[in-house]
Amino acid sequence: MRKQRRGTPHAAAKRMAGSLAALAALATLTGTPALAQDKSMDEIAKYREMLADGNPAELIEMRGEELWKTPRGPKNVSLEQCDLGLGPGKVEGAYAQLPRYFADAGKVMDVEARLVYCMQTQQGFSFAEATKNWYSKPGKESDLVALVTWVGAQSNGQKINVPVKHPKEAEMVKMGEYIFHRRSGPQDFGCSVCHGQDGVRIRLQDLDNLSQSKGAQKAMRTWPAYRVSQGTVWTMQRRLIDCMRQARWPEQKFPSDAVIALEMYLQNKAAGGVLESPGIKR
Amino acid sequence: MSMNEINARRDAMKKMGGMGFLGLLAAAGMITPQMALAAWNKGAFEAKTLADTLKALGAAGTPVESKDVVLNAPDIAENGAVVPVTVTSNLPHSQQVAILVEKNPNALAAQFMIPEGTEATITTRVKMGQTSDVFALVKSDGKFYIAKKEIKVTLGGCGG
Amino acid sequence: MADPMKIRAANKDGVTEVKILMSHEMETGQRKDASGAIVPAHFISEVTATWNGKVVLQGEFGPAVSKNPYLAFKFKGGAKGEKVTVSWVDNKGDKRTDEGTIA
Amino acid sequence: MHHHTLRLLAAAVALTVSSALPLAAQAADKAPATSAKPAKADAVLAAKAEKLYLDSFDPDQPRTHLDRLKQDEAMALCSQYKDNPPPAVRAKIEKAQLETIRFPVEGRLVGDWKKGEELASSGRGGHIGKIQPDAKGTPRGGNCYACHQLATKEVAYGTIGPSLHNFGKVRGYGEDIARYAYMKVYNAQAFSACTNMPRFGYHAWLTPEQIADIVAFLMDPESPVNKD
Repeated sequence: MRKQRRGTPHAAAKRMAGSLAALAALATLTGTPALAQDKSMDEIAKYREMLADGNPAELIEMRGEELWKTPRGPKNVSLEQCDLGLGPGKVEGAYAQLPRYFADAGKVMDVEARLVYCMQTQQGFSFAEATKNWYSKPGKESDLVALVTWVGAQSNGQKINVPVKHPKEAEMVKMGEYIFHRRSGPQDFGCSVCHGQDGVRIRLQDLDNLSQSKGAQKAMRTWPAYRVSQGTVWTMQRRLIDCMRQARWPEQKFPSDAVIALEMYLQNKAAGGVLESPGIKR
Repeated sequence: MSMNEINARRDAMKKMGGMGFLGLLAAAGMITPQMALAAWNKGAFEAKTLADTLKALGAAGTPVESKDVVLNAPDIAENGAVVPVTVTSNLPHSQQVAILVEKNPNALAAQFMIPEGTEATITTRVKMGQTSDVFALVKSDGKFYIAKKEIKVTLGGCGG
Repeated sequence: MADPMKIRAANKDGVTEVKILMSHEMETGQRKDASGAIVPAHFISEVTATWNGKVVLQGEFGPAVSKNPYLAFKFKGGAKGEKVTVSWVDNKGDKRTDEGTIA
Repeated sequence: MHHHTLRLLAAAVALTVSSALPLAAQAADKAPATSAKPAKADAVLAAKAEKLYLDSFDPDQPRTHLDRLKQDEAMALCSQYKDNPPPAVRAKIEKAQLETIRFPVEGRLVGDWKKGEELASSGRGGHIGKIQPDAKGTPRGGNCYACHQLATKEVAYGTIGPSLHNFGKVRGYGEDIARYAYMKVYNAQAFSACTNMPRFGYHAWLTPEQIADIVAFLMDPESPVNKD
């Protein structure tokens, strides 16, 4: 059961509440629904446990490895010399330290932005070509997602450790925090509405408090992830862009600096969380 | 023979003429010709109702509910596109295992032939269009036995 | 050609457990695309696993098996280093064979 | 009904829900604001972040879509104070929000609970963009179950908001409670500045009549909310 905080009601409200006959029925509110809720959550836990045994993301990871090693693009070279932050060609542990500042590009990039950059600068793809299939659709798997899945898996077991050394990295963390708390749209949403408190869920899905280290670690450890509801892998960009769609906001560009700022904020909060990548979830 | 060779050889054989898939396996020396006689049970997979499906599987009438058939699945699936199911039969000589979802457009999701030496425990994942009873059907010594479980399919996430 | 499978096989106390992930869309034939047209059914219909030339499992799938099918089972026998071969064919005649090494 | 009385009623109604957060305390559960007023450096960063944010949206979409990023005063203040404004700001927001509330033309605050149940169950409508928009003409739902327990037959309910099971049964089926429920759904920030709950009537996400249907789902003695 989640812990609940009781606020301090106004004294006047207390007096008035005492006079409400409805108080007599208080007892009926506790008990059975809570038990039913626990049972539902146990079964959801069982569902997730049974899924964990075979993660189709591994199929996409295999494809990603091949794409990384295969010469492609107008220059017909592989991505094996792409620098993901730890030096050219060093992939192991790179995802755990992204997003980060890249001096050659002069900006903070996440894994996707960096892969797009390498596809442009090393393989000779145009920006439009490198980004046109940035997410997977039914019947059409994205090459970029496959690459991210493989790169992510090369940090499996590593601690999230995003650098905040460069001033632009520190600034992106703060801008991410600003965006996290920004509310707008026809439902008054902001990231914080669903992800700013402990121990709550939407429908049957637990919502992590992403403004705190523990919640951010729990959330960020398991991406990229195979989403059974989508039948494919989602990256963090895809996850966040869909959160924005669910918030009824307009659509982001890809790659999106606002999303990268959010990732920077969240990865920073999640520092020390051990990656279990790729994950599998609803 | 490497897998690429097998795939290449199969492609080549396909060009040469329409041998069935199992025929190709037989030609590749993987299975004996007798085993290659089995074919996809169109009638069972395309049957609409549970009763018609059972009939097409040769299990007409009411199969006996048995405690020796165990259907392990969660009570609630967070998403109907992927519902994990494990069927275990503790009956002797279990030859055939099938998974049926009553409220799907076609009830039969999958069936398996269990050769001697293979345990009658199969795990796979099925789609469910809505909350439904799910059945595990087992053929043991020529007779059919069944186990049933309701699995709730819930709306997840933001619900949009 | 179809994408490769991922096959894991491990022997414990004389029993080999096999876990297979297949890369396949498993279209039901009921989904509509963006233009409203029905996407035709496309699914793996038969799966066969062999070890030492012996069939250890034979399965038939309908379109209600989930996308990127997962299949796990156990058979008696199998030794470290031996191969388990898995083949599938789908309703359009596409097919794939891969093997896994028993650990 | 006066604002003062409503506040008291809101707090009292909240008090009777022992298994849930008192409404007014929801916002206080969030990360506390670091300071009452942001420093100058913060304001500079906020302006920069705002620009980065707005520039990140695909400009190739209808103006009406991009307008959804505009903030009214309540949104701007809630963002600035991370949903935990100081008392004076809180009071200012609540006063202004109370004034936005409009009632159904026919004056009926308790509509059809069956329609209300449908609205409470549906999270569809209003999704825009190219990736996964709603089909044209998809009716907007209230999606109450995303955050609240209502009828117990629906197991997939959220807990961001308090349980509303037995809403009418516990609080009584009186006019005052119905009026409070209507106003709360119409504009929750009239009672609790910066609450998580959307302002369904204020944004015209739901019509006054639809809100009355939701009130019926909460308040009709025959509704499964009060029967099961």
